[in-house]
Amino acid sequence: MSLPTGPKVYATAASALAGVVRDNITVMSGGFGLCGIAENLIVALRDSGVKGLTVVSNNAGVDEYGLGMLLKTRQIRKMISSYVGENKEFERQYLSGELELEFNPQGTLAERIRAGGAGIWGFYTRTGAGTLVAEGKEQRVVDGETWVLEKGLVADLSIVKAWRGDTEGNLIYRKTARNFNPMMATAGRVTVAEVEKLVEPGELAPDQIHTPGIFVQRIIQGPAYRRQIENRTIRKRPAAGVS
Amino acid sequence: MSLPTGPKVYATAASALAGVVRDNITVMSGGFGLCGIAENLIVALRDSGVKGLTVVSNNAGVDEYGLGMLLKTRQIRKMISSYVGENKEFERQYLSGELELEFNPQGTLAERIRAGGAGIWGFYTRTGAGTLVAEGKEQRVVDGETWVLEKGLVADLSIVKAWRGDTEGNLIYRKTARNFNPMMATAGRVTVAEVEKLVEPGELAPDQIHTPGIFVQRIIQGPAYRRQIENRTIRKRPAAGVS
Amino acid sequence: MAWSRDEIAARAAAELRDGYYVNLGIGIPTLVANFIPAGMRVVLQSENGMLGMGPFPFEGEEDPDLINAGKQTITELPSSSYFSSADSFGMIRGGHIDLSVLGAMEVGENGDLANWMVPGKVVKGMGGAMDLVAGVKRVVVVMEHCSRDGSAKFKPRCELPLTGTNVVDKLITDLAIFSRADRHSPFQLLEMAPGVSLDELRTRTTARYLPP
Amino acid sequence: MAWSRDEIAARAAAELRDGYYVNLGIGIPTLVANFIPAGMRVVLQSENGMLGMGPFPFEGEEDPDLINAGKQTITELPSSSYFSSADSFGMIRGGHIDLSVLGAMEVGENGDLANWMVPGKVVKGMGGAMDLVAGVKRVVVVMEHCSRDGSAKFKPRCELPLTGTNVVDKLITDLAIFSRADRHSPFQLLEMAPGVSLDELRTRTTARYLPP
Repeated sequence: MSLPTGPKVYATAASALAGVVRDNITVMSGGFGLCGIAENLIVALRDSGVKGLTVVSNNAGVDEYGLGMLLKTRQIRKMISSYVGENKEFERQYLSGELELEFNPQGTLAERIRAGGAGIWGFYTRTGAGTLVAEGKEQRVVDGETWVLEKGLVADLSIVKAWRGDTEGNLIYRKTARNFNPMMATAGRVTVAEVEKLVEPGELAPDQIHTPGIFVQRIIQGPAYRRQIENRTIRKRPAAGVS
Repeated sequence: MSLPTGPKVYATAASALAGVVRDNITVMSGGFGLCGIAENLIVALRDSGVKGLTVVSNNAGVDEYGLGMLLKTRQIRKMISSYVGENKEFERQYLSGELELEFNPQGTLAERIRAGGAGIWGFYTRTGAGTLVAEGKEQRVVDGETWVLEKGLVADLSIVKAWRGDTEGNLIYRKTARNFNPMMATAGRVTVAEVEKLVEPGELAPDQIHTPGIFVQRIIQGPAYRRQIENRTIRKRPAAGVS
Repeated sequence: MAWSRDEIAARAAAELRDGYYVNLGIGIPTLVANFIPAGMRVVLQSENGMLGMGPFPFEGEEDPDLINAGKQTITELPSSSYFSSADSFGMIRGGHIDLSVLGAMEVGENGDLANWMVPGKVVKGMGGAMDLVAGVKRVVVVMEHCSRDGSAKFKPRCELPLTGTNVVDKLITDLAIFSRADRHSPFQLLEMAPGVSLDELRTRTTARYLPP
Repeated sequence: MAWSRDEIAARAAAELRDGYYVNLGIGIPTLVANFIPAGMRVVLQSENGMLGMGPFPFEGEEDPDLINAGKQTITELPSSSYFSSADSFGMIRGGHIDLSVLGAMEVGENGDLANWMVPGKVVKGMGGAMDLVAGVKRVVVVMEHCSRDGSAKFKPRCELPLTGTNVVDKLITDLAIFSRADRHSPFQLLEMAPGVSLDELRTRTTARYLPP
């Protein structure tokens, strides 16, 4: 069965990154924890051998998976994140000074990315006022309330993962795998999307598209998805019985 | 056939506005032109007899329909809009000084409403730099680019119109009738939604909801919809023939 | 012989490139859609909240929920998508639209544009024009070369209130086409309508521009 | 006898009201969901991008695309909706969430909260905590009353880097509950765990508070 084709469609993750990936660029990487990460594109990014990356991602993956793979190979110079608690190699590199780290409150990070994609140079938020996060940033007091100026973020490359995509680049995410992907798709000078299933235009309902194709320059259908669970939590089934 | 019920569900547009509508409040009214306007709630607003309204709406309706009805009865003191070209009564009141008017570029208006709903005090946009719109506003020059500070907008009441809604207040819009409705739903201290069809929770797919129910305090199923077309434009059918 | 509205639109359509996302204003700009070369993939954006505008509907197939920024009934395509006006202007302001074709009242030789307000006349509002010129990568203006009283509209500086400063990349009138290499460069005359002489153009234009 | 984690959670659950939209932090706050009174309509928000969190899944029904802010597998309800993290924090920052229950390392008598960083130790990041305390209408903190070395955690001023200033409305520890009328008022002791005396509480608390 052959895949749908089109000018935006690439055959492999490696070919979709070719010509875009260069040392020392800034990459936005979608996902929250391991949920909704562009797993095939991250592997291709590692295999490209690129170095000195600044990566904008809410988290840093785990040791053997997701962005953790790029940390292990020391391809990342700096992370802009909100929480990186799940990664031992991260900790080691950070403590040894090999890795630079900029923490942003999660909502501020999400909004900075949205602002970058939407042509907003900066915005004022209450978040972080009076904390370390506000140090060195412009602040203003309005009616007794302190607002911190945060600036829009853009990237040379955004890699995002969706559930379905069409050859025009229209994307639909599934459940909480949406997370940071929609904003990052808007904030990459080049955005590469990987989808579980690539379809022809017309197969996605126009009212249900989360990311319009204008934001996606290249798209692949991922060859396989591990969709690893970080924190499997279950409850007991009620005891079987006559209902 | 009885309608679904719930704590947010009201029987009529009048009852859904009761206790919220007061003289001199600010009302956001969804829609673009006559497309996606809360037609039943606008009628109920008129019939409430409320006066001195500040109305935030991209347009001002036409003479006999939409917000034009509230202009005719002189219930509006001030409009915050981007384009009001379709309304003669508007023109008359504005020229006579009865009506105050604040023009915002359409994108700035949309973003100010989003900011208001999202806890953003203000943001910097290029739009309007060097024009009348920027006069009296803070501006900053960064790398030769001028950015204008625009402030978030909130309202005492937002009235929005959706295609489907459930009793929890989750909304789905249809086609370009979405327009200003989603942001306005977030920026009203009280948001009242009217929908063409009200359904039980579970009938709307969670991935397809445009406005989560948290933003909607009251909801009605509109008794009828005119869905008037402002600018009917058609093309000729190709001549019938043997194909 | 001056170019007709359709001829102006056809010349604006020469700006289109395969894969472009384009926003067309009301009036002559709307006509540009009729001149998209066959086989070229161009996606039309409507700033109220749609990508992938289709043609006007057949009679009886109008949908009140489906209009363009001129409030005209339109149709959708298989590739269409809808979004809020906030997302739509994020797209515009964020520089994601390749080309905007707009009408004008005046264009300054410095690239300033005035197209929304005449002091003393009823002001209808700027709509999305200020956002479009501030955000879209390339802005092409189409207009009649002179106003009805014969006065120049392409002039040293706009006298009407501005829509944007230094935003026009190309100007197509019924008499001529002017373009500039970038927003630091002056306009250059590119082409004239048949029968229009350099002298005639000079007398109808107060803006300075480079010769062809 | 100090309250157990479950007892603390149950006391935090007394803050819930019918129709509330609530965000629960990781740890004891998560347990609050187990104490929602029967018949009360409470909608749980997960800041990664979901409203209407259901319970943990049965074994074999875990969905990798459906996790909460603690990265735990969860389930959806008929009324659930999903949205981006930008929209989710718009909801939080915009004051649309009624109640947030969070853990803490320190609480100041002025309502300051510290719960994300210990200088000299590995910093994992603040996640969404700063946004939650800045935006949610009412913030309830649950924590052990003292640190492991016995030192007070409810103190005149936080010594650790802050998560937010003047943001705590109520403090529930294993020993006592403190509340204040508004963010201009001091905390007042409301209730003590069985067997805890006023004197004992004073010795384990350096913050000033009003008597019951």
